[in-house]
Amino acid sequence: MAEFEPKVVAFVCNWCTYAGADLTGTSRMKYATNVRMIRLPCTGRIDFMLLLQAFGHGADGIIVSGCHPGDCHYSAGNFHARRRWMLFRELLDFAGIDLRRVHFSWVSAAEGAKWAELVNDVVNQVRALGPYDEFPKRLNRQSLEQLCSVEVGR
Amino acid sequence: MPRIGVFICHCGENISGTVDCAEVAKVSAEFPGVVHSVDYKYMCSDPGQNLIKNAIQEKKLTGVVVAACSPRMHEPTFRRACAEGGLNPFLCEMANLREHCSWVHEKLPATTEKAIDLVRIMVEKVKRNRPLFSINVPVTKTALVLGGGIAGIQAALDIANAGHKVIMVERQASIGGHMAQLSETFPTLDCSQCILTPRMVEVAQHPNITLYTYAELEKLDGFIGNFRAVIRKKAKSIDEKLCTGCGVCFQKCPNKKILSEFNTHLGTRTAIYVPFPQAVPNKPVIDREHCMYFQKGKCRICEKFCPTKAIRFDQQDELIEVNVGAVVAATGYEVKDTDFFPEYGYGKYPDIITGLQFERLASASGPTGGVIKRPSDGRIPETIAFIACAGSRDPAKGISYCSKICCMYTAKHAMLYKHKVHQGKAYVFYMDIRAGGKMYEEFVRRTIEEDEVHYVRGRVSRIYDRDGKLVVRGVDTLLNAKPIEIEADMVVLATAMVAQPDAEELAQKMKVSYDENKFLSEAHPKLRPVEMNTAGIFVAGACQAPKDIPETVAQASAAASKVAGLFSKDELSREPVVAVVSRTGPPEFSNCVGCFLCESACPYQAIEHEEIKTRDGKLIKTVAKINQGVCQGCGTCVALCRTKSIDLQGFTNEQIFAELVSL
Amino acid sequence: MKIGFYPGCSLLGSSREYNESLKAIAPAMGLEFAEVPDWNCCGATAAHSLDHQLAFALPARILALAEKAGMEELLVPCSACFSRLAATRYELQKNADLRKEIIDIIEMPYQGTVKVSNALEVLCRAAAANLNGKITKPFAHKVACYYGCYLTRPTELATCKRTEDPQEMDELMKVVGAEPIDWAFKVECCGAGLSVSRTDLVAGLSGKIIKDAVHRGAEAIVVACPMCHTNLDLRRDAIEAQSHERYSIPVLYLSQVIGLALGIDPRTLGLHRHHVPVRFPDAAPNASADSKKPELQLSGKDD
Amino acid sequence: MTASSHPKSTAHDLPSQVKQNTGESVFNCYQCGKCTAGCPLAAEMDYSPNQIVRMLQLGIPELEEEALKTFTIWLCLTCETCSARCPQEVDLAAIMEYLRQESLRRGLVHPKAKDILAFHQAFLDSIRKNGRLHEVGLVAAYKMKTLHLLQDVLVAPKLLFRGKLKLFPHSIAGKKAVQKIFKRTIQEEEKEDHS
Ligand SMILES: Cc1cc2nc3c(=O)[nH]c(=O)nc-3n(C[C@H](O)[C@H](O)[C@H](O)COP(=O)(O)OP(=O)(O)OC[C@H]3O[C@@H](n4cnc5c(N)ncnc54)[C@H](O)[C@@H]3O)c2cc1C
Ligand SMILES: Cc1cc2nc3c(=O)[nH]c(=O)nc-3n(C[C@H](O)[C@H](O)[C@H](O)COP(=O)(O)OP(=O)(O)OC[C@H]3O[C@@H](n4cnc5c(N)ncnc54)[C@H](O)[C@@H]3O)c2cc1C
Ligand code: SF4
Ligand code: SF4
Ligand code: SF4
Ligand code: SF4
Ligand code: SF4
Ligand code: SF4
Ligand code: SF4
Ligand code: SF4
Repeated sequence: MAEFEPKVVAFVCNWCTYAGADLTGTSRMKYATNVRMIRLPCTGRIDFMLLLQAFGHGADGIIVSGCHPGDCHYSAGNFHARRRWMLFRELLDFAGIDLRRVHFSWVSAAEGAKWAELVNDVVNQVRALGPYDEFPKRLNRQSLEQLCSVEVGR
Repeated sequence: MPRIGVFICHCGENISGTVDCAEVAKVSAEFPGVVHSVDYKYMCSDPGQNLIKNAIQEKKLTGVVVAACSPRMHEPTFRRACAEGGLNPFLCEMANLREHCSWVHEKLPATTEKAIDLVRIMVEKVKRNRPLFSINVPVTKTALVLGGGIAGIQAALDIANAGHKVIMVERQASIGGHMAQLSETFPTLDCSQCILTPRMVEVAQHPNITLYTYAELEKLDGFIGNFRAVIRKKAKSIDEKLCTGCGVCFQKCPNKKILSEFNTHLGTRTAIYVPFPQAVPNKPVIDREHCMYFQKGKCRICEKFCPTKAIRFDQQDELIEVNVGAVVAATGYEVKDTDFFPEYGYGKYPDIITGLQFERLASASGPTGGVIKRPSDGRIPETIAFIACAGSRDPAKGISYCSKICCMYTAKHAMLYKHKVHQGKAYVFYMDIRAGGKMYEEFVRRTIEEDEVHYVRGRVSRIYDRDGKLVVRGVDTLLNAKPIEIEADMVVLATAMVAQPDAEELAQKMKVSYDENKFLSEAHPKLRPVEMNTAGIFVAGACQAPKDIPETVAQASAAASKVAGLFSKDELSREPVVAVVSRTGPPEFSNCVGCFLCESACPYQAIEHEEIKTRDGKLIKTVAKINQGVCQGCGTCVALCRTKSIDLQGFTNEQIFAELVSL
Repeated sequence: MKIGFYPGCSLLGSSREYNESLKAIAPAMGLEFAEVPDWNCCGATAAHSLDHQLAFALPARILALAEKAGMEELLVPCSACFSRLAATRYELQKNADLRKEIIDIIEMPYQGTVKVSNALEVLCRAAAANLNGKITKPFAHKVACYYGCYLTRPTELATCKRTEDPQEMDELMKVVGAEPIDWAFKVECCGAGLSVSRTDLVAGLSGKIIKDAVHRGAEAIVVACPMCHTNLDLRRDAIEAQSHERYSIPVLYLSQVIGLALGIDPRTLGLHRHHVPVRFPDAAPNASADSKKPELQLSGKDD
Repeated sequence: MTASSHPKSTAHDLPSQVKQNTGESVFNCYQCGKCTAGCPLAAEMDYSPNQIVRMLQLGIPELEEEALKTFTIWLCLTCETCSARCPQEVDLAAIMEYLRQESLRRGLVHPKAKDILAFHQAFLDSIRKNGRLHEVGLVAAYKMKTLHLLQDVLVAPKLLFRGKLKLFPHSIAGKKAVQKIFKRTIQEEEKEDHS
């Protein structure tokens, strides 16, 4: 059997991590193909319900990454993200999501190598954890929809 | 029904080298809603862009996905192409197949699979894009210039001469900054005050410039084109309208022993004073901390003698609110003091002075009338040692950068000394000579060759006193690292140029960024050297990094031309990536429950209160409203709002969710 | 206050008077010393010049012994020993691998709980708390406080704050009535460990120190380290031979100065053990300059 | 080299060894010379302190060996003046110390340094024997080693006279423990060096 290939979703801010990942590209550094990036203006934009939704739609691991503290393009967005993240960790825990599947990190526009490393680390770790399939146990699709109050479906 | 067009770029070999572009195009064509899917060698080329324009018209596209390089590179290109093709530019999205895929992965099936996924994600997003329209905001054509050194003066004059209003704020009693303190300037040795003072006067007399001295910025908010600044005008304790600048008051003031800041503590001034004779404005202020009346309740001699009765002991600080469209930060630098150097005696030897103090000694208008005298006993030094890189290039002391100007001014100082004291001996201890500028190297060579200043390559380890001399213990690394001891009468430290002590505070007030050394940060070190990260705020002079006068003036003029460019339009248009609060029909009108959590989270104070009223004016509810001129589109409020009443245009909940679902 | 005490080898031999004077002033300073049982030599410069592990193992054994004896703080009067002990504690704290290695070598448990203090630190603290009103014979002389290397370097272990121009000993001297002079050689090296093997060099370095002190009118040099004392006092003949100058300025341990100010008998303080006799000019410092007996010479005439 | 007292090094050039054992990078030095300017003994040295670092910066094996053969490293007093004032925060005193140990291990000790080395060795011998230093024994042993029989003769009687020197050594109960420490550190290495 082929080895399990996890799917990792990365929520990244436009100014630091997205640019950092661009730099990884311009520097031609290699990393695992398993990651799919969602570009947002700022980590402050991340409604953490989005993470639940990602898990609900087949993600095995998640990366949230933005500017370093103090470097936020919007001066304080990432600070809010960090504060909310603390609260949200507990919710994730409650929802039965292994916190090892969710990585919060700072990657600046100058840290191309760090991005490659981060992706590889997370992919390896999630690969070791195996596929994520417990989700429906605690939260069904309906309650998720309520939580996120957005229509589900294509 | 959506009709989406997909365009896959090869970027020569850059993408097609690892991604099977034809396959991506083929699979993409099958996505629901996609009606057109092609691949092409160079999408950004003219023919590539034409492919898009034609397809929009022929296939009646409602959305476009260009799968190519990073949107940070070519998003504007393709949005423009769409607009030219007749499609709202915000109905175009890019999938990043190059930086995020082909360049970072090997040529494997998984790479092409990822490319397909990336296209699918963007197709799902673009289906939910709405046409957006650029936001227009009006521009207030007045500039605020902070700091009245040569940088501020140059910027203010250039902007004012371009026909715009300028408000200049200087915190000292006079404009002029450090340049007013200098003796002669390298590399031409022209007299600093002679070239500066005419410009200071021009500032004072220019009809477009309003000058506030003894004033500071209290508060700044707003956004490009529409800032609101509050200026604190400190109480000068005189009525400027009545004062004629006759100078009787400071001749009579009994408190004469206050160390003069302008003369770098080498001279004295009175409690009511003008910093220097050519000050602009040439009207005194009372330094309340030293005035006997303010401290002890007795004196008022100045008041008694003032012929115009201009003294106002009861004057209060004044807060002035102004509207401006742009800000130029030109607040300059400071130099490190001699007590920064433990190994050179922690500032306890009066004859170890800073370069700036030397400028005052060498200045014809200085405390010694231009005669180089030791502060301790007034003797003319027969041997003088200059120490370069004093505090700069010294990570152990927390300053790793090169101060850039001190090699030059040290050469200048040594030369001026030799011109004034012909039989004197001058030593310069240095590590490298950095003289990269027009005629700079030639200037340094002249110091060495013609004026026979002795340059010793090596850092000084220690200075101590012995019989009224200063023993300078250095080394000559060019002479087999031989320890060298010079007995000098005076030592001049080329101390580091550092940021203003309150630079951090000022930056936070303006919401602009600064570097680890507290110098203000430009938006890009090469390509946007005078803009700051916050739109509408510009930077000039030594507050951004150590620099000499030619560079300062060049940057100030550049900042001024940026301001003039901004002021050349009546309105600004900006990207419509902003937050909006939903409005619904009655009876709710909006899901917003008025909790204003969003208000406290917004880093730009963009959220205001809106009252929803019935036709006859009865208040129904108060909801949040986004000021679209101020909103920068960070989305923090969106993530925070529990009732999901706010959305961010361009990154709506629906769009992001669709991206996730498509995975 | 009860405090651990590590005399080190020199306080038993060539610097007995340092030991004696410390013990003599202890009661008045409110100090009670408990000697580390069965202590060994710290290894000094020799150990760390020749072997990395030995340089840590010898001091570590001392610290382990102190720990075992339940000591919280250890007074190490010799600055050189202090430096070795403090450096060992610092390195073993920083480097867990090294700590393991050393524990393995000394075969004793080691936690690193004992604070290592030098005499200057402890005496300053004790003086502030206990000396009030006890100064019966103020030491009314101009003194040059000599700190040397180990109280000011390396920076991370330095006892003194302004390491290039420290003030702590000067302040302490003011408390006992002395007038510390401002001079330039407070922290210059005296030559330290080369005393025996390269006396010529030590004489040169120490000579400069003495010259500056004398030149600026000091009547005594005050030290806190047996090595400094040896080089400035015992090596005086070599210094004089090399510089062709005569210096009668005595060199006192800071504990001796405190003792004199407390009115303790000079003999109890071991003043008679110095090579350069401790004598001060009465009134006129300009007594005959070419007396035959150097011991009788008065200071302050060497310029 | 034997690595018993230091972590095993993988790279064999001297700068890497220095880095591994002291944490100091010779490449941080920008050759300003401040260390030399402040060094009390710079004038007596065959190479100045900054030149010692320079010899390690160039990647030339002959120069690295040359550094280990200098008299400088043995003259260094470990006064730390250089380290305390270095603008680039190079701990030169630590590098000197490592070079001394390495010079001894490789048998490259400068001939003029043999007195200094002899003194250090006599010093350690004295501790090894008694657990504590016996000053008379030390000076006697040093004189035997160096044949500087007359040096210090003038000083010693005075010391004896003033009650400062003890003719017989102090000995401690833990003498064995101290000897074991010697056995497990410096002697072990010497053995390895000779095998
Ligand atoms: C010893 C020495 C010699 C020099 N010699 C030469 C030379 O020969 N040739 C040469 O080209 N360059 C020379 N320079 C460099 C020159 O001084 C600078 O390049 C120049 O002064 C920089 O001008 P500036 O306007 O940026 O800063 P500054 O001259 O420092 O002016 C800044 C002004 O802003 C004001 N300010 C600060 N903070 C605030 C605030 N928060 N609000 C309001 N106002 C504020 C200050 O009071 C000051 O008036 C020398 C520098 C030194 C130290
Ligand atoms: C080897 C090297 C490496 C460098 N590396 C860096 C670096 O890493 N970072 C950095 O910041 N800088 C670097 N530079 C400096 C940088 O190249 C210059 O600062 C910069 O290119 C100057 O731009 P310019 O427009 O003034 O001149 P140029 O780039 O020379 O452009 C002048 C243009 O004018 C045209 N032209 C000339 N005469 C006429 C005429 N009579 N009529 C019409 N057109 C004319 C020329 O064809 C040319 O296109 C480097 C320079 C060199 C030599
Ligand atoms: S659009 Fe981007 S990816 Fe395509 S050719 Fe141009 S630069 Fe290359
Ligand atoms: S005396 Fe009066 S008018 Fe003259 S300068 Fe002073 S305040 Fe102004
Ligand atoms: S009142 Fe103050 S300013 Fe006026 S003369 Fe007296 S001291 Fe000077
Ligand atoms: S400009 Fe010259 S003196 Fe100033 S910091 Fe740079 S190298 Fe040193
Ligand atoms: S957070 Fe949401 S509900 Fe609360 S005020 Fe803002 S928009 Fe309204
Ligand atoms: S998107 Fe950001 S800037 Fe705009 S209103 Fe919301 S929080 Fe403020
Ligand atoms: S002081 Fe430091 S940087 Fe300067 S030469 Fe010495 S080791 Fe190198
Ligand atoms: S530690 Fe050695 S090299 Fe450094 S200053 Fe002292 S004697 Fe010189």
